[in-house]
Amino acid sequence: MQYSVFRLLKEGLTGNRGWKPVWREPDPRPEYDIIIIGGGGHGLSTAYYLSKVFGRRNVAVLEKGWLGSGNIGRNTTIIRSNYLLEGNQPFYEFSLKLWENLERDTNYNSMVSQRSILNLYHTDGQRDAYVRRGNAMFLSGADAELADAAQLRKELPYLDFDDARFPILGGLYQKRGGTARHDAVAWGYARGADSRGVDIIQNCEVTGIDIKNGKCIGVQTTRGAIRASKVAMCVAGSSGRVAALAGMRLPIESHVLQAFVSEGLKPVLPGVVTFGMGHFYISQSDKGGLVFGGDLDGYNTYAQRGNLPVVEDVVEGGMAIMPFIGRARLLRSWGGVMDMSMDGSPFIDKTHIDGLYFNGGWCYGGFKATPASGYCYAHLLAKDEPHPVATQLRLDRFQTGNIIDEKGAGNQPNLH
Amino acid sequence: MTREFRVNGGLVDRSKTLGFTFNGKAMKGHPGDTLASALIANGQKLVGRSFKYHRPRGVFTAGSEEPNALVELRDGAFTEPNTRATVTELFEGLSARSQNHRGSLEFDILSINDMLHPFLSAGFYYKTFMWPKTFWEKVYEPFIRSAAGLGRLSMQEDPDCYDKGFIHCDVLVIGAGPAGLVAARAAAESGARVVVADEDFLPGGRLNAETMEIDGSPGHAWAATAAAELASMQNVRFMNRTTVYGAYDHGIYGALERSRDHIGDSGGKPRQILWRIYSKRAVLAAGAMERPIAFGNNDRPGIMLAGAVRAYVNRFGAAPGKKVAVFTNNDDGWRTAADLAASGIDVAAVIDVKNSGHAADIPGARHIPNGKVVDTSGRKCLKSITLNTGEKIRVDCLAVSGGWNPNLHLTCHQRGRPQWNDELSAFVPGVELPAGMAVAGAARGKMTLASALADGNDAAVSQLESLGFSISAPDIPKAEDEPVNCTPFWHVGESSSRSWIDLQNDVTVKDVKLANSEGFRSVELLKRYTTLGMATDQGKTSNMAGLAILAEARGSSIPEVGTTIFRPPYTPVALGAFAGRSRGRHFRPYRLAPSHEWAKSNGAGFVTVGGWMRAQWYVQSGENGWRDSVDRETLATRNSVGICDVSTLGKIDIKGGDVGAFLDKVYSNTFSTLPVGKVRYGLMLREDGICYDDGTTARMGENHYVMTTTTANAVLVFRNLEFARQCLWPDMDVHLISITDGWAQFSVAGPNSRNLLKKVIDPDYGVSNESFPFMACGKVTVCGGVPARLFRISFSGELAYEIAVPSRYGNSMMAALMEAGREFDAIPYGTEALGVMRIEKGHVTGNELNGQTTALNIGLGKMAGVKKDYIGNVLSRRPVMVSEDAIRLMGFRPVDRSRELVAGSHFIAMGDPVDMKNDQGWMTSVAWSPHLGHSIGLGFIKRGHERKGEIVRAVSPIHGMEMDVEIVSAHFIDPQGERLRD
Amino acid sequence: MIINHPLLGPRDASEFAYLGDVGIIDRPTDWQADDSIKNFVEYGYLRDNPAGDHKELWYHEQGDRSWLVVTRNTLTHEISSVEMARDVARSRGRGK
Amino acid sequence: MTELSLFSTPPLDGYDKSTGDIRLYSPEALAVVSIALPLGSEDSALAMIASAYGVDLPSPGKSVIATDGARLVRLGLDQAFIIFPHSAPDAEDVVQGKLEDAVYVTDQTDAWTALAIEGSSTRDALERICPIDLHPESFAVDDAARTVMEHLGVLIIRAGDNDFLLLSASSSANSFLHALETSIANAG
Repeated sequence: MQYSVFRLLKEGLTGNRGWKPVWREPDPRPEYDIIIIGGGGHGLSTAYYLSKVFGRRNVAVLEKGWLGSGNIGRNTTIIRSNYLLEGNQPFYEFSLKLWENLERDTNYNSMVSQRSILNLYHTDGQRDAYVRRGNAMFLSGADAELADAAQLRKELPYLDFDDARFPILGGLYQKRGGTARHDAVAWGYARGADSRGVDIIQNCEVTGIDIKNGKCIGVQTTRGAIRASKVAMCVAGSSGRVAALAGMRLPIESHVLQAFVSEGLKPVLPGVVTFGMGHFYISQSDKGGLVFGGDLDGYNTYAQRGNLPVVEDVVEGGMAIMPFIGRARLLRSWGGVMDMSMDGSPFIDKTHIDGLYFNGGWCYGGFKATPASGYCYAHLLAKDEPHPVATQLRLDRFQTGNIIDEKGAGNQPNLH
Repeated sequence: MTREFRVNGGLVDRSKTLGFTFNGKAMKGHPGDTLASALIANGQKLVGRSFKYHRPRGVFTAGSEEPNALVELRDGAFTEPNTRATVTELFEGLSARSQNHRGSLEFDILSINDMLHPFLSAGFYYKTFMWPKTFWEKVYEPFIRSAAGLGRLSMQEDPDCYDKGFIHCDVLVIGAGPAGLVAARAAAESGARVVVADEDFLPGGRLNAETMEIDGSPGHAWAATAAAELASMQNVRFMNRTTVYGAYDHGIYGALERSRDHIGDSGGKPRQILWRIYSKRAVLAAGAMERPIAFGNNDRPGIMLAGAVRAYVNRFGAAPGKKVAVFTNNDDGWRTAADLAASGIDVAAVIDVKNSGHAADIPGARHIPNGKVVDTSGRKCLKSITLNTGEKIRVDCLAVSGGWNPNLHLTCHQRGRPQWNDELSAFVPGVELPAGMAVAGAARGKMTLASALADGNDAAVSQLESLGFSISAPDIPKAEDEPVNCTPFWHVGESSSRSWIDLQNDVTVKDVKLANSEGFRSVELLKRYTTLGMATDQGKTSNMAGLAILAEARGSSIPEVGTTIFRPPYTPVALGAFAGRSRGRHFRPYRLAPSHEWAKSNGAGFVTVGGWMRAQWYVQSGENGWRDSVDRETLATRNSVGICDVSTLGKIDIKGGDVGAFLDKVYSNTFSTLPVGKVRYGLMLREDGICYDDGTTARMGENHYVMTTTTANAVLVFRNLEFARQCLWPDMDVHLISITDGWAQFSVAGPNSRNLLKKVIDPDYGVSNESFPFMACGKVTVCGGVPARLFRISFSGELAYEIAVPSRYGNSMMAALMEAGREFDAIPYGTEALGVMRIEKGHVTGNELNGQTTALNIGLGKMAGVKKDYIGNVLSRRPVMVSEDAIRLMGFRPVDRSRELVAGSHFIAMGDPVDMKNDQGWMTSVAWSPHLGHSIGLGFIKRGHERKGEIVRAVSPIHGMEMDVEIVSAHFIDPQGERLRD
Repeated sequence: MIINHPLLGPRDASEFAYLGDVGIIDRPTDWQADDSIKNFVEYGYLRDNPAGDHKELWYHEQGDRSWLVVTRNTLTHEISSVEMARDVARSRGRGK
Repeated sequence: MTELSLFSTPPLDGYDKSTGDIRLYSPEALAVVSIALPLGSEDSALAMIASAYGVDLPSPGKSVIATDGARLVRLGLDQAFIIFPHSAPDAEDVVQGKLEDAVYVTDQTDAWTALAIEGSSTRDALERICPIDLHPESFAVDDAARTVMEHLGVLIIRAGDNDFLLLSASSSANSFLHALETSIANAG
């Protein structure tokens, strides 16, 4: 069913009785060409591009809960391509280009809003690092803009310029960055994949990965065994647990990242703003809530919840740059389990087991990567070749020394 | 003031009146009123507009679950949007405004949305606004955003202050209703340290809203006495106006005390205090919340929860209406009718979905069994209700009761799942509770007063026994077991017009059914698609009906559907409270260098380096701009002598029998062979082979080394050294202690540095080149006996020393050095000149040691030993890291010497296109060298060591700039280092 | 969270810094082995990440500067034991 | 040569302020010296301390007053502070002289700034910033704890019924003073 304003008017006039289910609820078939484990954003976009771009439709997505119940349903909705390193930046710029045409492509309004993202800097050293980064963005065909304090005073007069512990010296803009309606991204991809024949199977947890003489032949699930010639892991925060089913250890730790939303407010923030001297980023949703986050709690966990010290630290960072939010109220806080990799960068790769593929290690870059991650994973699954923008996202890079460490934090996942 | 909406009785103090305004209209109330009760008492039915359709709305509840009565409280910078009138304690001069309307509250232009509702069904926006591409940001979204949102922020800095604190106790009792008070009393009498927290300003919970009796006296009187007794006890901390908003790990609870919100002017004291309560055990006695029934146009002002109507009459002596009907599925609704009648309010009818007889006798009221309200009329105030029989009844208030839900939110904060209870047709706390928590009273489904009292006592007793306290015989107060029969009933199917579930987000029964038919069948998907329960009330009054209707539509049971999970905070908490004092200049502490005062009074400007404030440069009269000052400081130092406070570098005192061997493990080069009285530059790697930190380490004695770290990494290096000593080599005799703050250390640099120091260092210590050569160190005394440490090290490339005195002498030492240097025209220099000189000399700092570069990259590959085991050795030899193409640290100068280099520009070989494939490296640091008379830079470039003399392009597209630069040695001055040694 | 320090009793976790899996103690001793890179890569990059009990290193930075080995459930955050890391290191064969 | 002399100007020198019943002041000339017990020779070190100070070094988290009035604070298994009134910048030598080579000695006097707080409502002020449970039965007289207050590391010692000694880093002494003054004002 094609969505459009005309369809909306027609349904409106006929009591909204004609709307069809957005996706089927099929039972699993005994066999597929490709099984994708994980019905989150990346799994669904992988299925979407497999079916749409690479013509692979005998595909199942297995989701242990409801579709989109992973981090796609609990993030701060930021999209951007302001990375530094060759291993990352072209990939994220490819992703941003996919974002820019997502609604037309999926015929679903996921509210991609290029309202800009601004990274504030507070020291000359940070400025130099941002110049280097901004130039790297240009080199990969992305946009970047340097703003000094005077310009920011004009554009964001309500930031704390005069009484700050860490005065704002300027910032790095990416005007094409912004936000998207996270749940709708999952729904749009699911709808698109489903309409092309992909079976999206909810409440179907993978309990085993069947491996016969070094080759992966299928999975065991709470809804029975399913065979497939290719099995693709795509489970973000659960990567450690699922990979263990195949006896794999991963260069990944699971950490909780808390996120926060305030009560609804009339518009106060045009775009995304991040603080350079504390870990804090914020934007405002279309419903009016201030959506913000900061650091990881910092300890390994699979519990989707965090603790108070980080809540306080994040809000302190917020008040430090925008003291006008003091009388806004925190409405809700939640936690997502992040697949923090050892160098802060992701993996899209084959595993040492024939027919078993891995996509994970997204840290908290996962949401913005959703389109490119799915596209490149689909490319790998369809052609057994990495997509040109994902050639460095390999599992063996720690052995070769080709680490992709944007922050320079080293092999310490909770610092990335 | 008008009396027409006041009735007798209640707990407000009628001897005093308080003036306040609503939308500018002057009104009066009494101490003990909430803003909501005062508005009701003033006959103000219409108080706000809904989120989506801008429907007129009135007060719906009498508590923190209120979805409708949200106002902008106070004025100017004090404006507080989305404030619940139902929990806002009235104070003299309070001013409130309704929100979310364009035009006046009475005539809201955006109520046009209500006419368009057929086209605005659940999730409509996902199906349109997609063409043309640019219209989303430019047209659709701006409109949606301006229409959305509720209240306004002032956009000014919050003028109030906030504080935080820590409270420790044995037992935390959450809620001071009947169950909580009994539990607290039992705990207090056992001698335990007890904290009682209640969100209301009047303890007692529902007792204040009821006419029930305890031990023969009115419930509210019993509560007042019990609360007063508790508050008077040494071991009890009784906290009114305090909401426990979150249950965190290991018995830590977050609580917000609204310590000054009930006062017009906070008087400079914290407006609110964020408490972290560390409890060994907790009793959750948060009571229950009433839930509505959905029927046609059930959102009109005047339609309220039955318990709330009762509360306004019994507690506040305010009459929500003159002619009231009750619509209920349970016996509790009848009590509302009874209490209203007793207060002389005309009760027109009790419409009971049950077919049972009277639960109470209500004089003058009709009993309509099997009754249902299908529709209502009255746009800005309820005028009449229509029954399933078609009969219309004229009333100005309808009290609705759909039963009660236990207040179990905090039991879910650690992802515990509630359990369905058929008998109550409600969710009750599940088996997995936060560690140390017990639930008591209505919060656990003990819905009658007598059972709640007993349950409160039992919960306390079991908690106290688990802590080993002895309990005196329980005396449980006597009360009745009032009837609470309840027939599950969620919405009136016969209603043709819209029936509202989520009043704030405007979600209707139809929306839920549509979402289900479109495949959003999981309760989480339903919530996200329809926004049910996502408003400021987090669905406290709406989630239950939403679930029930989804279950009905799915043809499954409510427990099969399950429930969405409650997350902190229980009720919204001001962000200012979470930040507390950490705002503005006090966001983080300041660390001041020992000579800070001297620098301040001698023209220094300061720059933040980590937590430190460091002198950046010293302005002298006649200088225009920082470059003048920095050039002067640099030249004066190179030509004679300059002095810089370098105390901020990390200093670690290391003692023990195995320190030499230990340092060999943590440094890439060797220190065990360093002679006593000598200093050596050291480079530390991370285990992943990346450069981590550098500095000089001095051997002051056989078993005594003093290590310096960079200012930025001091804390992390110390942490890693402790790890190495405790976890990697636990049998090494090594002891660490930071002495960073203990010593004021000054760099004295330049050809005249020795001459200057001779005048400061006491004569019995020789500082000649022979007696104190390059890289020597030792203890000396200065200015007549003050102990000091002298190091002959140089960051500037000049003959230079660093001299350290106990930091108490730091400020005076700076003055003494300047005094001694007067004859040499000594100058103080700041971090900028320091930076210029280190770039001229090719020394690396944070811009080069950025966590991404190896010893090979920074040109110290040879220094880093390969013949010993040290942290980072093995992994630094991984193939890619030692490849031919590896970047190398080099110097750069513009081919056109008049141009200024830009840090952060990337290097591209001549003729190559400017793209990532051809990216060869980047410029890390640049400076204007007054010594050389042109701009110089350091940077990393592939195979740089083989490319000296080559011209490459330094491009900075972000500046729209590029220039040709020559690759040169990183040592711009004195490459042989002769100046250091003579 | 609260960590029950073996010497100092219960202390708020915000006094501590977190490192990770206790395996970080087991640094390969043979740095000259032919497969030393492989061994150090496994040591440096592959850590236990269980959904359940996890032995992990915490540093009492705002306290006595001791490193602790905490056994904590990563699903419930329940802490079942706390040991001095120095003792654990010795028990795992580390010395000079 | 010119006669140059140095003046001692430690942070908060001479600070003394009473608010309500709380007195906050900077005690005069307190020396702080750290001692570390050599690995393997802990027993002889402890014996030496006992004989030199007439008291046993207490267990971690406790302090004790020696016969000469010095306060011995056990911070960890192998580390303790000795705090005693002494103005000359040679406190390290004083302690070394008493303990000789039985322990490793490092002067900490200038690394810390001490503040003393007294008065019946000190706990009301301290609970705003101190995560440690200071209830008289939980934190006994002479108990000591290193913790963090307002982002600053602090060593807190209970010196009497309602008296506490607070040591924080000397470079941030002004920020810590601000934290305490604010706590006293807010609690009052």
